[in-house]
Amino acid sequence: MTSTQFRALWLEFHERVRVERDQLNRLDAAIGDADHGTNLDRGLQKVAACAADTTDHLAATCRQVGTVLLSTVGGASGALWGSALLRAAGALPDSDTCDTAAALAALGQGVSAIQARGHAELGDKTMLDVWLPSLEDLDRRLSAGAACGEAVAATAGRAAVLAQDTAPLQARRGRAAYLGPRSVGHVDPGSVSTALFWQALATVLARS
Amino acid sequence: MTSTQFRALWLEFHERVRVERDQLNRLDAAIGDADHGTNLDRGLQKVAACAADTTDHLAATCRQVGTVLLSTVGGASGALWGSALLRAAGALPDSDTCDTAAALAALGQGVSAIQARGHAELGDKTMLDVWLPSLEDLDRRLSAGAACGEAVAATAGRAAVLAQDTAPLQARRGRAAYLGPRSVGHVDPGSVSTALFWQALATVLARS
Amino acid sequence: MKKVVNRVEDVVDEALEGFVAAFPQYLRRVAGTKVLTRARPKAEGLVGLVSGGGSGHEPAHGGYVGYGMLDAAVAGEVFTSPTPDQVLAGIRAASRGAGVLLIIKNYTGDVMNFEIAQEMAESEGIAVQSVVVNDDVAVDGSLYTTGRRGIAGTVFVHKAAGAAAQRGATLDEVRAAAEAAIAQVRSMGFAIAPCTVPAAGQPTFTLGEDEMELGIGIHGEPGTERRPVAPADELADVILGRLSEDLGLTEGCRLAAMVNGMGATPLLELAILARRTRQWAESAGHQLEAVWLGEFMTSLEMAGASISLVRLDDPLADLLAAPADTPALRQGVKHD
Amino acid sequence: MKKVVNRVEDVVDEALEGFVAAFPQYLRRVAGTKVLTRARPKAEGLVGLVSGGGSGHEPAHGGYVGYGMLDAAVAGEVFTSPTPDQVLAGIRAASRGAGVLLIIKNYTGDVMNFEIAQEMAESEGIAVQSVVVNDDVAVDGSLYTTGRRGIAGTVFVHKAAGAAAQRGATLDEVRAAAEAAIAQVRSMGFAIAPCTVPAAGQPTFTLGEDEMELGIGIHGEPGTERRPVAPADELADVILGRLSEDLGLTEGCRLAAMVNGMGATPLLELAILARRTRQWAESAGHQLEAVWLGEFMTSLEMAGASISLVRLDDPLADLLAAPADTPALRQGVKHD
Ligand SMILES: Nc1ncnc2c1ncn2[C@@H]1O[C@H](COP(=O)(O)OP(=O)(O)O)[C@@H](O)[C@H]1O
Ligand SMILES: Nc1ncnc2c1ncn2[C@@H]1O[C@H](COP(=O)(O)OP(=O)(O)O)[C@@H](O)[C@H]1O
Ligand SMILES: [Mg+2]
Ligand SMILES: [Mg+2]
Ligand SMILES: [Mg+2]
Ligand SMILES: [Mg+2]
Repeated sequence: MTSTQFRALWLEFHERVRVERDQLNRLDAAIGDADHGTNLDRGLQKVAACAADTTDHLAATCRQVGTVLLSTVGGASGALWGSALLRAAGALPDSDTCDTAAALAALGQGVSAIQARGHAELGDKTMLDVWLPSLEDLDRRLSAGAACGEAVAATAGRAAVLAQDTAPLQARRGRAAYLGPRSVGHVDPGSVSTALFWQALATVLARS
Repeated sequence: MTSTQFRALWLEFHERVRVERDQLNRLDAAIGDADHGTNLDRGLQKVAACAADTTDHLAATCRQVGTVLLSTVGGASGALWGSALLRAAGALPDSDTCDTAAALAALGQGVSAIQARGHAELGDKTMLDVWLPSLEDLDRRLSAGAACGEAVAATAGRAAVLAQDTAPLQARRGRAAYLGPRSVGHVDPGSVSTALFWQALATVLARS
Repeated sequence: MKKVVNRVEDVVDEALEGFVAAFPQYLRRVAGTKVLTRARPKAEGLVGLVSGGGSGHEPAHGGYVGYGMLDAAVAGEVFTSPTPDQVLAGIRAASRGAGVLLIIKNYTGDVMNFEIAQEMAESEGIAVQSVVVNDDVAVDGSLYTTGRRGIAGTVFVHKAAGAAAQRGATLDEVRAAAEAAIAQVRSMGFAIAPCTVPAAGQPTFTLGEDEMELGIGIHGEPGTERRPVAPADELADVILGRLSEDLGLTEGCRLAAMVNGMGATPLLELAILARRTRQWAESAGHQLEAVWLGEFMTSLEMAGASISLVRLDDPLADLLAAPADTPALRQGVKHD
Repeated sequence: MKKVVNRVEDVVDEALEGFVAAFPQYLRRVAGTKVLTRARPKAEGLVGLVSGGGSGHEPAHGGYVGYGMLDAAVAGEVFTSPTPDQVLAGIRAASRGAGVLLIIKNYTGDVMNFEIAQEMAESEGIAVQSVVVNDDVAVDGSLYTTGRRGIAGTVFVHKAAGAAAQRGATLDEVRAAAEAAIAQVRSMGFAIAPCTVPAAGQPTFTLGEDEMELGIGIHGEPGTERRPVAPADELADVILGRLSEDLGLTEGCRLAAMVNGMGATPLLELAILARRTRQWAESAGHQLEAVWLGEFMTSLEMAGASISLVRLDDPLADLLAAPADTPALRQGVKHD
């Protein structure tokens, strides 16, 4: 991945969140507080604006994205995405490009940061229910020899399914947990936005 | 009029107000504060309850009705009806019965009290727009030799028309005055309840 | 209609009990009445202050009973002026031998019922004077023989007269302080959603999704004008312009303002009006010495607000800044 | 959606400006942030207190900044926890050299963002401790790993910790005072109508004409249970029963209560809940030493209320009764 692709990834992610903003809010209204779309959109708008005038290397750009998300998104998702990006930056090189292994390592580090900060586990009906299995899915495909772009595209498709699969779960972390059994039957908004991230990544990789 | 009839009059008036309560509130909602029906109903309910256990003469009963209305109706109509009844009591004898002239005089005194307390004039879109012309109407009929019961029945019919005739007026007294031109096109609630009083009087006189 | 009530007929009675239950250090109820009076009455020889009106305006009026403000508040049914016997009970409770001032909002019902009570109290030998508050500029007083309504600016009058009375002013002086405040206070309100009187069960009016009422009173009634909804700053500007014009403000006036919520409008939104009020004062070269921001005189759960301005001189500024200790208005906290 | 706002994106910013415009004697804004801090900072060497959370809960949290309560309040977007950089600015503003206590309501977002800020502040050499308020009994903490939410009872914690800090307690002592309050406070709320987040434009849920939500939080979210609307006394009884059971109250406890409006419920109706709360306390043989009645922590224009109980001992009763002088909570007025 190049730093240009990395920046494009955030523009693309923002675009998808912008389009799905009201839908993400609606999902959050059902089991949360109706702000997930607004939160991410606000933060990503700022990230997109910053990305436009930066030419930094990968690690610095990633750190900047993390800092911006941390200071503009707010809520649970802001702390989690921010922590993830700041941690991921540590796994990226101070250069304009990195190989698939480094990119994968950064992704893995980011997800560990989400786990460390939020203490959620698989099945708690949070974004981790997309992150953890989709990372595994990608790993499997790459190990099986798939090309990077194709593997990510396939994982992105899987992520969308995983997001929908959160519906039958009862939330045990985040705001939705307070609804107890009433959280069952609704899709987790943070999982849906995570799937949007995967799609954005797939789109950007497909372009080059 | 006998004191028994006088007491029956208030039971009958209460019954009519009770039935029209919500309608009176609705009329008051349009140009006032939606309480005229509730106010009168509350007061008349108390009057009816008191009337049940009293055997006083006319003047005392009328004074009691006035006191009860004054202390239970509230709002503009409470002060006006209360003042009217207290003044009317002064024109009634300390006996069980009075002739038509005395009854008419008491009615006239009551209406003067409404004018003195409220400073309204004909055409201001208040209950006086029923009281003043209907008193004149009754006077005319009696002078022309009509029997008391028939005259009151006819006046009661006229009062209902007079109440509806307040619709085109612009209010200059009471709460509706604050709406200025927007008060035009709505019937005055206090005029409608006054017409109900006339109908109650006609009903009671028709019974004997 | 959904309300947090038991039986609709008991709302006022139970709420009065509730105020005493919550504020026993401030309030007592005069037995058998709808009158709230001070738990610790002021000293003998001080002028008593009575106000009141229909219920549904909470914290008005019981919330202002206490040190430096009212001595008794008389509650009517919801939006219905109290009856003369109740006002009389309030006068009796407030009387400490130096006379009683009635602060009446200008509504036909209130004026007449308080007037009758005043006559009754005078016949009992209590010296009573009264003032009528008519701060609502939405109603052009010259057009209607009833004059203007009294709305939220009334609380400034309670405060000014209350401070004067607490300091030992005579009945004439307290009345003069109240009249001086009335002469300088103007208000105007708007609604974006109506309220429902419990006993009526229906909203007092209906508004389209893009409509609002400008020039409302405090009894759930429609305003003087229906218009499309507007941004907060525009609303504030319209109202402040009207108040300023009516007060005849020239540059460099000393002012206090009140941004008063009608019931359902979040403080978050009221604060936006307060912001604009200060911006307006600054750009007009006025000295805004105090802003009262909150719910002071409501219309049940109506959504909307009113803004009041009062032009200050030294005595009035001083009375408004004096300590007060009541359920709803407290100032002058002693720091260690 | 009808709101008294200008641009939806500017609501929080303009409201913060408005609070400072209305309460310049109490509040300053830390430039470039969403932090409100004391206009007259407490003396050097006293422990600083920081709280905050999403906006839309006004008067929380800026309304509690002042003498005897908070030193800084950090505002997020509506119902969205503030970001760590903002919390850090609040910590810096509140720091007077004796350390800073964070009072956090237990929501994943709040806890994480405050936690990150705490790490940042500590790396700057500021001693920071934090407490997490989890007073909401509607959520059975044992079932969910997140524990219970923090709701209106948090204001009791602000008050107790604020009084301790104002009196010169050390950071450990202030934290202990806050924890002692947290251990004794329980709350539960209900809604009869939802609210609308300005940026979302849609009500957070819809209710039938006869439905209500029991066990709501303060972010417009649905409750733990939907049920038919009930009379006020029945609602109070259900909630008080839950609070009492959860606190394990036996006869003759010393208590303070809060009846907190969610935004659109008239004080007239809240008073009816206060009445029942005192009746309940009396019939259960408890000593209800204080009732806080009003809007302390709201959910925009949601209609409904919460009731909180706090079990008192001498130290806690004393801290809750200590003077406070803030925009929204004042007690200890000096009488002449
Ligand atoms: N502890 C947690 N670990 C991982 N993800 C979480 C956790 N708590 C919440 N989330 C995610 O955050 C999403 C909600 O984000 P958002 O609505 O922006 O914040 P908030 O819940 O503070 O309003 C949830 O849908 C869920 O996917
Ligand atoms: N000054 C007045 N003189 C005569 N009648 C009046 C006056 N003011 C009001 N009214 C009558 O009182 C009626 C309103 O009564 P009500 O609704 O019970 O009291 P309020 O206006 O105080 O709510 C009006 O419809 C009108 O007929
Ligand atoms: Mg959310
Ligand atoms: Mg009326
Ligand atoms: Mg009325
Ligand atoms: Mg949120």
